[in-house]
Amino acid sequence: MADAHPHAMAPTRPGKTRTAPPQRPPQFPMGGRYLAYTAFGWTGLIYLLLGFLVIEAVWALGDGAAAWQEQLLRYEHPVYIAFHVLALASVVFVGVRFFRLFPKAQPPRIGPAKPPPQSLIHGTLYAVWVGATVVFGAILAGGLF
Amino acid sequence: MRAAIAAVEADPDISVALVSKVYPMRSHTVSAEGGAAGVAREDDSLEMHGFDTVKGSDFLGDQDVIQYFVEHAPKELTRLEHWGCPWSRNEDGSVATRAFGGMSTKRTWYAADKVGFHMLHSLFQHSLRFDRIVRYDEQFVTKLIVDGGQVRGVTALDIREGVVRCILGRAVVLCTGGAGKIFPFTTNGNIKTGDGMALAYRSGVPLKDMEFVQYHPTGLPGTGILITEATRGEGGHVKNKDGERFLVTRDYGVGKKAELGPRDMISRAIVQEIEAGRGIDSQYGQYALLDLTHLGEEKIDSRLPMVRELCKIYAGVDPVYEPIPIRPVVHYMMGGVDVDIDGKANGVSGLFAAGETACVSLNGANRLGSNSLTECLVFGARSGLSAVNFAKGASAGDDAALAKVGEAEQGRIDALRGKQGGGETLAGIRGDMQKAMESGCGVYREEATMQQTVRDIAELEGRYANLSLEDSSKVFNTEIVAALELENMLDCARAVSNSAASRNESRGAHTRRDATARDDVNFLYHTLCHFDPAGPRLDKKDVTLGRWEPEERKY
Amino acid sequence: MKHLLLKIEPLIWLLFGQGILLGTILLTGWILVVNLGVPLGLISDDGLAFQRAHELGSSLVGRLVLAALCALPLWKGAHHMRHVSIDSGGAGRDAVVAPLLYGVAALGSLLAIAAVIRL
Amino acid sequence: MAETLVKKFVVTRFDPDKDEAPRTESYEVPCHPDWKVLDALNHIKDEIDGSLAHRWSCRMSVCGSCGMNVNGQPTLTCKKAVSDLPDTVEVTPLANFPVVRDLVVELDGFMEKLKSVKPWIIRAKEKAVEEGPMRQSQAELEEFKQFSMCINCMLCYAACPVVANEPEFLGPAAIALGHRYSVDSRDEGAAERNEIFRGEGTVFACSYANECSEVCPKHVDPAAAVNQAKFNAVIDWAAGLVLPRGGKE
Ligand SMILES: Cc1cc2nc3c(=O)[nH]c(=O)nc-3n(C[C@H](O)[C@H](O)[C@H](O)COP(=O)(O)OP(=O)(O)OC[C@H]3O[C@@H](n4cnc5c(N)ncnc54)[C@H](O)[C@@H]3O)c2cc1C
Ligand code: SF4
Ligand code: F3S
Ligand code: FES
Repeated sequence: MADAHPHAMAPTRPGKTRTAPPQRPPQFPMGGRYLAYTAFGWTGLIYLLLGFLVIEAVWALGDGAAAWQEQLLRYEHPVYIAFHVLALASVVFVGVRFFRLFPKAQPPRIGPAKPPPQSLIHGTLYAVWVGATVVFGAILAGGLF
Repeated sequence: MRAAIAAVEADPDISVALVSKVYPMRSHTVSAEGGAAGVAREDDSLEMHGFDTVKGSDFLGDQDVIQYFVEHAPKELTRLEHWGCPWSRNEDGSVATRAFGGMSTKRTWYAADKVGFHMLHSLFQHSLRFDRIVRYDEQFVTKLIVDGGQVRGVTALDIREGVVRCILGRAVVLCTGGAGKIFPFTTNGNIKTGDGMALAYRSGVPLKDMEFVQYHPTGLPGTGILITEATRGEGGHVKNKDGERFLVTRDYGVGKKAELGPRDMISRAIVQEIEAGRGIDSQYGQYALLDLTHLGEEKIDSRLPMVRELCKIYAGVDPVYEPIPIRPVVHYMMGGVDVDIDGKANGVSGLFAAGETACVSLNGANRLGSNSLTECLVFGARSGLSAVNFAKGASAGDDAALAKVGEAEQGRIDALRGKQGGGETLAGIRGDMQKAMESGCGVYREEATMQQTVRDIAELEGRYANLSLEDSSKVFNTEIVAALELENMLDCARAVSNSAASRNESRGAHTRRDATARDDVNFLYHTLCHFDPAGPRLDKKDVTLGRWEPEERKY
Repeated sequence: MKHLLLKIEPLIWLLFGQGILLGTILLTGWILVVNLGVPLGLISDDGLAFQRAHELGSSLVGRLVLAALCALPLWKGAHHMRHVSIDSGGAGRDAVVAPLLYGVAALGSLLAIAAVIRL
Repeated sequence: MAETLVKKFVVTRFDPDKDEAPRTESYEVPCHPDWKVLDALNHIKDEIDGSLAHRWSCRMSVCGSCGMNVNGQPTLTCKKAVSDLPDTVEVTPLANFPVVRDLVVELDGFMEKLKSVKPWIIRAKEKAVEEGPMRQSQAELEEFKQFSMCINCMLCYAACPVVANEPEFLGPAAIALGHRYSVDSRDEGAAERNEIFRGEGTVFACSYANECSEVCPKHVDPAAAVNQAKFNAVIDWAAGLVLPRGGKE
């Protein structure tokens, strides 16, 4: 079992008796509920890559028709496909987890304004997510505009 | 804690040591559920609160104290409101009040059903803002340092390090809580071992009215966890095994108040019902029922959420659907360190006490529910101020000489640590003491069993000398703390049993089968119990009467 | 450095939050169509024909959406990777890791802006 | 008398006087079916091994002393029934805290952190008692009520991965209690606390693991508090950029 940071929760002036070092939560990082948390953190890496991939695509779009076509072709490579399946899974996972946790992080009041009830925020978030995906997807796929 | 804040606010130059054997937010006030009394409503008055308290005390409360108390109660509660206590509210934003046993109208301030918890945490968090309140957490006070009739400080065992320190000061305020742990079946937590009472007692301050031990009618069988009186304040019904509301259908002296009668009377009623064969059997003895099912889920969840949670966890019962099993349980010590209205202890100068450990004679023979939290505030503040005033005029002691006391205490405790004795165990002595107390000083008392208890406790003190301990470590030795607590509890138990045996009448919580009437001619006095190496010595003190003359207590 | 980091922490957190919120919402559609649907031949590639794509992308709204799509996930990623680093016992190296990660995200954001301006 | 369940309790022991490092000891305990884990520990202390050290008091889950890790989960031992546990029960001190002895952990670090968030009502001008209680609607009360339920049991600290790795982190309960006052309609100290919350190791260190709320026995939902505090600190910061508060900074 790994130790936590040796100074975790230590007072600035330690007591006179010797203490045993703090242990970190026994199931951390891969056991029990922590697994989801750890995975959530690692999606960061995927988002980083995704960000740069989109930049690459936009860059290609700026370079002209040939570059753009080439870019689209490259996406057919199995490695890209595999990565993007993983990426889709992460994005959905992030969405589900985050939208579940997000509403309660709303302060009970921002100045005079009060937020709507949590269930409403929940519903709206998921609806917006699905709706935006459909609309945005449709635009990209050529169904709209 | 209230005393410490009052003191630092009163004088910008002083500093206060706040010594506690646990972190302050663990103090047992945290468990109080129901509420704190103070006049708040238009239709209420100070007189009514005063009279209710006097009557509740069975005319053994000192009326000047009660007068002061009811006047200051609303002020102290308001002050706590300003310090952030989350009192429950009425529609219009004013503080809400609820009905409580023995109170003639709704005057109990509440914060759902976690009143003590919120009060304690508000006070504690407020106290953090004062740097001049220096906390000594997890330090167990073992002795008052008394020199020439004046208290000079305390010696405290640092539980963490195992060393004894002298904490010197010009005045000492004891706020160490009650002693419910001398009984087997109690609402009190593990830390309520009457330490303050024993400390003062051994320093020569008498303990007053120790025979009055309050039984709360509604504790969960088995654990003794309290189901607050607020359940009845909100409209709960007490029933027997036939589902009969016996407080209404039979005459137990509570009259029209029914479930809102005072605690001593309802406890007696329940015991009588059980004895008449109308209780329900269980492995923890017989019990009665507290029915909340007619209140509905919504009301229970908004007003009594903790009750619901406790019942589910500790009794496996959901009060929304089923009645709660209950039986009377030791709850509160009316008696304690004999102090006057300033909180000044009788006999040792510089010593003050407040809260449950003190006996200012507010509660007399029976405390009304929700008066004691307010008492902690009102008399906590007053004794804090008294202590400051005293300290200003007091001389400092001779430090070197006082340090000797600390060394002696260190020696005593080192000798106790891991002591190889005559094979008596802590749990054994404690268990026997609790059994003896229950048989002799229960809800109903009798001459013969009380005398037996007096003898049993004296014998247990002998057995204590043969105690064997197993833990020889210096660091966080909880066994040694338990041993010291046991010693204190034995002192308290002796005071309780001896005082009880001397009072040959029935008054308030002290009810005898062999002397059922109240006897104002012979027993309208406070019992004082003095420490004497040869055994407790009893004495009397007059009750301060005033506006209200004793009359029969009938509701 | 530490001081500066503390000062801009709220800003970083805002970007990170939007990275999760907007980033996730936008990325779902993007990946579904551009990275999976079309390459796998499930969706016709007419929609992504250069002419149309460029026209849409270079509109004002298009540029904004694309910039957000590029930059926000970077902040989400950088911030989370910083947490991963700390959670694996890296509080000590945070003084290096944090500026590095945020630096990457900042650089990426500049690139993203450049990319949409070039359209 | 109902039948008893015999369970094996594997308990961490550590005595700095004697032990180099924590070790474990096993006890066979005949448990009554109604018992909580705490009852079993008290049985061990009373009947088997008097040298076991653990904290407890109220045994009704309100004083917050008896938090320990039971089978890896931060738990109030007076609340967890033995009958809900497997035949072997592992009791260790709370994770993320230095261990003083056996099952007793160091709390002074938390006490300092708590104090640093100013958990008390701050007002520009204190109200006099004579003016009577302040008004507060039930709705305003609800805004902070939940966060005021914290019993300082430290279970959330034992669960939080950030506490484990970032010694500066104020942690869930302390932030929740500071935030509790900031959203109390009677308080005027939110700006001051926002300033504190933007300091090192405070709200932004939280990575919203939400573990704190999962283990909290009092449903305080500290994760909500911490993240609301983040929001408020950010809004306050943004407002400060737009209309700099003259003189104050
Ligand atoms: C379950 C329950 C419910 C209650 N409900 C109500 C109610 O609804 N309304 C009401 O008015 N009253 C109620 N009461 C009564 C009321 O809570 C108590 O009377 C009151 O809390 C006592 O407070 P205190 O400050 O005197 O003692 P405590 O809160 O017990 O504090 C004692 C302090 O002294 C310290 N201490 C003790 N001994 C030592 C030592 N040797 N060395 C160092 N420190 C020591 C302890 O560590 C602790 O900090 C209830 C009581 C219980 C048990
Ligand atoms: S927030 Fe919950 S888990 Fe944390 S200390 Fe408070 S009550 Fe315990
Ligand atoms: S578990 Fe820790 S990371 Fe944040 S949400 Fe809770 S404080
Ligand atoms: S003993 Fe008080 S919370 Fe468990």
